[in-house]
Amino acid sequence: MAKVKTLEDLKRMRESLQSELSLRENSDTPEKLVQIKVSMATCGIASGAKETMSFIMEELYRRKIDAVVTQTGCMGYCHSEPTIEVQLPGADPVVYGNVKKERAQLIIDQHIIAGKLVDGIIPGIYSTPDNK
Amino acid sequence: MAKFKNHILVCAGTGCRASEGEEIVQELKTAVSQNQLENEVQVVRTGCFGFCEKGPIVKMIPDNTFYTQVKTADAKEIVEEHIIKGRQVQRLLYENPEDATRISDSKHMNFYKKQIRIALRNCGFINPENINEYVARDGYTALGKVITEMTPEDCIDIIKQSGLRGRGGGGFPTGLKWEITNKVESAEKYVVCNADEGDPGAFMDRSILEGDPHSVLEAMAICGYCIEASVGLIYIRAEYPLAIQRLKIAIEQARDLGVIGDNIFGTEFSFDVEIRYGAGAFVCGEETSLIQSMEGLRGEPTVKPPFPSVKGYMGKPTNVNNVETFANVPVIINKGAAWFASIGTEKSKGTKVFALAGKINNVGLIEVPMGTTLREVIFDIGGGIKDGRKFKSVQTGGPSGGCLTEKHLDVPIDYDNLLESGSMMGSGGMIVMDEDDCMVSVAKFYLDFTVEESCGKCAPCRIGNKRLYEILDKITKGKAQFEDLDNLRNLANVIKDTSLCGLGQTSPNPVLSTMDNFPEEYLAHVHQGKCPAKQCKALKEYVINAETCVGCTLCSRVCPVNAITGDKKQPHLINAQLCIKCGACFAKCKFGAISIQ
Amino acid sequence: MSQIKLTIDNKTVQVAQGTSIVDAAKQIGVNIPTLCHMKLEHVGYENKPGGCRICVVELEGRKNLAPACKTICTEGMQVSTHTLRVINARRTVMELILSDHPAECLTCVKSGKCDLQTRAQELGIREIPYQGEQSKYKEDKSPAIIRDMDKCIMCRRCEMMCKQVQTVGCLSAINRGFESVVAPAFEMDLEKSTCTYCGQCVAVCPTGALSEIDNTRKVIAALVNPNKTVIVQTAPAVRAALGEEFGLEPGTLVTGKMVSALKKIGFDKVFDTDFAADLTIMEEGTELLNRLQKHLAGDKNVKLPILTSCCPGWVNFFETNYPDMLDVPSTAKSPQQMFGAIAKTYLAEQMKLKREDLVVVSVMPCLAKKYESQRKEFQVNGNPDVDLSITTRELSQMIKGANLNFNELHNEEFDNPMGESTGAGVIFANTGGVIEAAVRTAYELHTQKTLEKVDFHELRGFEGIRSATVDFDGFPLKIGIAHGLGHARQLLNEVKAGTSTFHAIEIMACPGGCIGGAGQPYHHGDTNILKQRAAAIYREDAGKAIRKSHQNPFIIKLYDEFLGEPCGEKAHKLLHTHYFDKKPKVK
Amino acid sequence: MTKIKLADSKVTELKQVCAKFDNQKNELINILHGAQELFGYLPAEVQEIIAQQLSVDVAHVYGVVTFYSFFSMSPKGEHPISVCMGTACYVRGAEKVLDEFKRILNVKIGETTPDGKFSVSSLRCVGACGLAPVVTVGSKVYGRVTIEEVQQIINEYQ
Repeated sequence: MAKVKTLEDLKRMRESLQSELSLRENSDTPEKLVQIKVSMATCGIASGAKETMSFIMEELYRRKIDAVVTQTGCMGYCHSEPTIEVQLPGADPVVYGNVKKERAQLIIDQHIIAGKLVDGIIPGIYSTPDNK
Repeated sequence: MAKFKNHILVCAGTGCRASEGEEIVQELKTAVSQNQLENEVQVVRTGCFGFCEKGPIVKMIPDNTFYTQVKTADAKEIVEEHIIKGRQVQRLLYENPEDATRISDSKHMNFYKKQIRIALRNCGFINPENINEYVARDGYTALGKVITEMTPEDCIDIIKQSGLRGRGGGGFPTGLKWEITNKVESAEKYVVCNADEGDPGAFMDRSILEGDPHSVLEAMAICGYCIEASVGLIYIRAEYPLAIQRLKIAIEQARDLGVIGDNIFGTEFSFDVEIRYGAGAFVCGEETSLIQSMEGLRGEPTVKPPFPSVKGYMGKPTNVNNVETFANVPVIINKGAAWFASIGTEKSKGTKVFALAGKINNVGLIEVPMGTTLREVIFDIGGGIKDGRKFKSVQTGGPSGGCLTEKHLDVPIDYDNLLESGSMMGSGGMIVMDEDDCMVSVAKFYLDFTVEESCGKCAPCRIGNKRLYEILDKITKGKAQFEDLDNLRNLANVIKDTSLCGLGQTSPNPVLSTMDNFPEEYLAHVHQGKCPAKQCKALKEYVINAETCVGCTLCSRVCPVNAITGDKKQPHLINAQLCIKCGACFAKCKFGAISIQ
Repeated sequence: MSQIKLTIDNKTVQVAQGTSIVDAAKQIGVNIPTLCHMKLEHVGYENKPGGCRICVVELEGRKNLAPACKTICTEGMQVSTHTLRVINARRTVMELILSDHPAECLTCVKSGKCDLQTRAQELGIREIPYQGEQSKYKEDKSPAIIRDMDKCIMCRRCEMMCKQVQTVGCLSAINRGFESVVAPAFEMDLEKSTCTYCGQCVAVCPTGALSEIDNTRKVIAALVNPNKTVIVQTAPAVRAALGEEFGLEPGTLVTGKMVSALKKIGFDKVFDTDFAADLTIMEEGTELLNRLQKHLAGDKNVKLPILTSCCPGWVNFFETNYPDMLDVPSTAKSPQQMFGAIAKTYLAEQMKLKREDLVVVSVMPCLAKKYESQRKEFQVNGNPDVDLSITTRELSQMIKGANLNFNELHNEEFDNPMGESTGAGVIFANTGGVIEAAVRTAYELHTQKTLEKVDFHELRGFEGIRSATVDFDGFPLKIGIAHGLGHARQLLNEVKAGTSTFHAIEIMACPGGCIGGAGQPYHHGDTNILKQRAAAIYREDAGKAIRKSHQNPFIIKLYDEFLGEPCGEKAHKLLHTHYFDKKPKVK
Repeated sequence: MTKIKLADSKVTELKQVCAKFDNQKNELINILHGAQELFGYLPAEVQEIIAQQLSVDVAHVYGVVTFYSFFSMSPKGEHPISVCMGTACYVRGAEKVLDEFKRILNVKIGETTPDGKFSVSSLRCVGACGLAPVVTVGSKVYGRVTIEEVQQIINEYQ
């Protein structure tokens, strides 16, 4: 990684990273750019988030669905770990709780492939400094 | 691929389910199929919206219409009016309590402002192991701005004006702390991040480090610039392996990117970060103990003054802040002091992260503006008490805090209010208890913790807490005298008044607050030998109700001490002298004939 | 230094910046009770962990009470030392401490001298409302020290002495909370640890948790045994401190009364260790001169500086910590052991006694002497040269036990031949005294001239490390002095590194030398007492007719009749020793 | 205390751990962590070597080891069982779960079964309060453990 030498470097880097992200988000080829985040903090991992994440990755690979699966930190829903966030292009992200293998399978079949929501969505009910 | 135009989200949280949430789902589905909309409209159950008092909740996607207090009878109307005719059902819309206007789009509801994620802003959004994602969300721009455009004094001023106070417990103004350390002359100074989150039942610092480690690194570097320190140390619990691993990755990546290290952003300012491990001592959350521990010593606190700001790590001026405090800093720089100060109460600005746990439906990590009431946190965000039990108490501040009760539910949460109510903010653990929890036992639980975690340096904490525990133990065993209650209170007050460090100065809080808020429970134990919550084993008495007992003999067969007698098909009897109160009979009885007196 | 004004109990007081509330209160006659706090002014150490919380006071504007020992006065501070809140807190804390302390005052070694007992009495504790579990530990008896940690109140004074003053570091606080206590590593017995038996932990312990092994019963048993002849030697430091046990002013010399008391107790002969101190000077001084002369002649095999070896705590210290330097200290035995060696040979012969029938008792200001007397190399066929060593405190116990009105006793004289001594022997009790005595003799032996100025003020004093150069008729003899093992360590490290410029170094394990020994009456932190004892010793020296060891007529006679030459063959056999590597072996 | 013999190779490794921290005495806690990782626990002999390498008193090292609950002087079982006794777990019945482990394995807290298979300890909050009560066996986490499940968990490792 090249070092940033000035604040301007950092800002340019941020802009390009942001546009990359938004390109990803605004694409209209959903098969390729489904985004899935798996909450991988201690409580998530303790509840099986790792197994869930590898299952999702394998399953998507098997079905040849190009998706970006990443780990992220705690979403705060300890009552429903493992938690994942699914975002189809152009749609709002949807958070699902208690996602073990079976539910992961269901989410892939119904939400990602069929575009239907699955029971057990966790409503996002907070604001952040950016969307306030 | 089938794509649904509309989704109807129905809350299936415990609270809404209790008020016919499931029936509404069925009715909506029926209405959808009656109108042959199965391929266009999908009814979906969701988790708790955290708005249980206005439940059941139904939310329409994509237009975000938010219907409250929906009844089964409304299902048809929602489908026919909203979906088919495209008209909102006005009478079901949420009414703004301030001006009685109906709010159609949930995004405009105040309710959505109940939780504002500032410290947790990136947790659950970014991949914590990828610095690029942090940078894409304005990461390290605050640091850049501070060190290229501001003097240390300017930056300290912003922090002071923001009103940020230490999130580790005491609530000392952060900007003032920085200023004091800044003003002490020394060639060597240190920035320390206190990540020794020892409160049992608190995990917000861990979550921040696991989910957004860079925000802490960035803030530490900003602090380093402000106090003129070039070394930052993170003192972290060894029990947090994942947080440690993510921190290590973050430090490496930040070094590679050059946002920590030598001559950051081409300036004279250099700053690097090292990790130090705790080793399982709650007292090391106290800053002077923490410093002793970092020096390779027993984590015994030292008398303040001198404060670490003057004489800290290796005898040098040291600024100690906790993880959550640091996590707020970059946002304050980026969005300004005024913005931050606009959130919260007069003396407590911004938000506070709480780890909500115990007998509550939505156990989780939440972040609310200062001034939110306990009721909103417990009943709205937390979704109320588990299994429909009755709320009894909420414990805040961990072993240093107190047990608050019904009458405190509408107190706006901030440092001063909690202190006044006999508890404290602490680091943010919030444990909810129901009617089955015995408050004497809860106090005893915390004292057991304190006795184990006392460092032993000062007499009141070393011996006093042990004696407090012993008196509480006597009470829970029905062996206490009335004077024990007087002794308990005097002892608790003296320990608070004379202990050396924050641990001992706050350790009697669970005792004092339960004595103040649940005096009748103490008296019941001492005077009547009864535990109202039926938790204290020694005070339990198992009794068979002769009328409901069918004489199945199951209980007498599971009793390990043969304390139950009775002929087949005849009511049985428990011999109280022999009974060891194991509860096996109670668990086995299929007829509910055994009760605890 | 700038001054600060504050009020204590509504009285205005002005103090120097940096003064603690305890010290400020003293200025206006307010004695705030303390317990863990101990200020060793002349040693330069202060123990104030702020742990016992007995000294708490109320400060205007502060939420909780503040420890007066540890809180520094600030301008305008308003202190209240005896409000109801403060008194209740102090009493409650004391009740707590007592609730974890065995109520064995009647039989406790410390009764009457116990800081905890005194404070509890002052606070008027009559009952302990808080009963509960008490700490229980196994009793640990070493050859010199008993640890009865049930009585420990975690004041940490012993730890401070062991770790910081003495740098022995065999004690540390262990465990935490109610379980915490001060102990050697792995809670091993002291005997197995690196303890030097200097006993400074005992000297500062406020309770009966640390005490000396009591040999008085064994001494009495020997005295009543008709088959035994029991003689006693008294170390120089004892006479300057024993009076304190009988209410006399510190620094009162009680030599004559002490001799009288010992005779009345029933010792067959009462001798003086000072005699053996003179003997030590003959041997050690000669060894110094020999080494010096060879060194000056260019002999590379000769080690300099020479280190004194009369302090057994110090000997234990270098055997444990500097096993590679065992050839540096003088091989001369300590006065106690020289006395024993001569008594069990020369004197036994003269008294026509078998070695086994002669019991040698020593009265020492020291705990390490108890261990030294039991060392295998100081025994002949299992019979020790010195049979029993008791402390100044134990002697006072025996005097009280013998119903003697000590203060009314008439002065009596030591017996001869081993009761005659010079002023040089007396000053062994003080830091710098051994080397001063050695210089008095070595100067005359080396220069063959009479030393006119006998008092070497440059060698006296209380600083932890001192140095002086003495003109040996043109040769500048460089002398170093250290008392307290921490200071000794500093000089030793220089010797080890080869940077030491001294020719001779005197080392005493205890601060102040033997007058500050761990067997002396308790000073309770008042180090002025040590200074008064030291002054008394110099007074005794000044009053002596003979002040140089080599002029002691009985010493001269002893060499003539029995020993031959100093450092000669017989002298070497009886009066010299060797040292052992005692460093714990670690992989 | 029974003396144990440390393998020379392990001693060398231990000294390397000390050297990694420049034998600095203020790094003692980091070094003890490294040593415990190496040996699984901190027997007296290990502490003596560390004291020697760092030029500190062994009593000091022992004082530090006994202060911190993370450090242990006795070897843990092959399958160390820890029951979280954080507040959230406590109010959801962790004490009863702990008692059940103690009862079935017949050991006290901090003890190891005679066959060396299991050791039982309590710990303060693993931060998985949503899963309370929580039990860990080695690195595996069990959530919402009931008394009935205790025997099953033990059986998994028999």
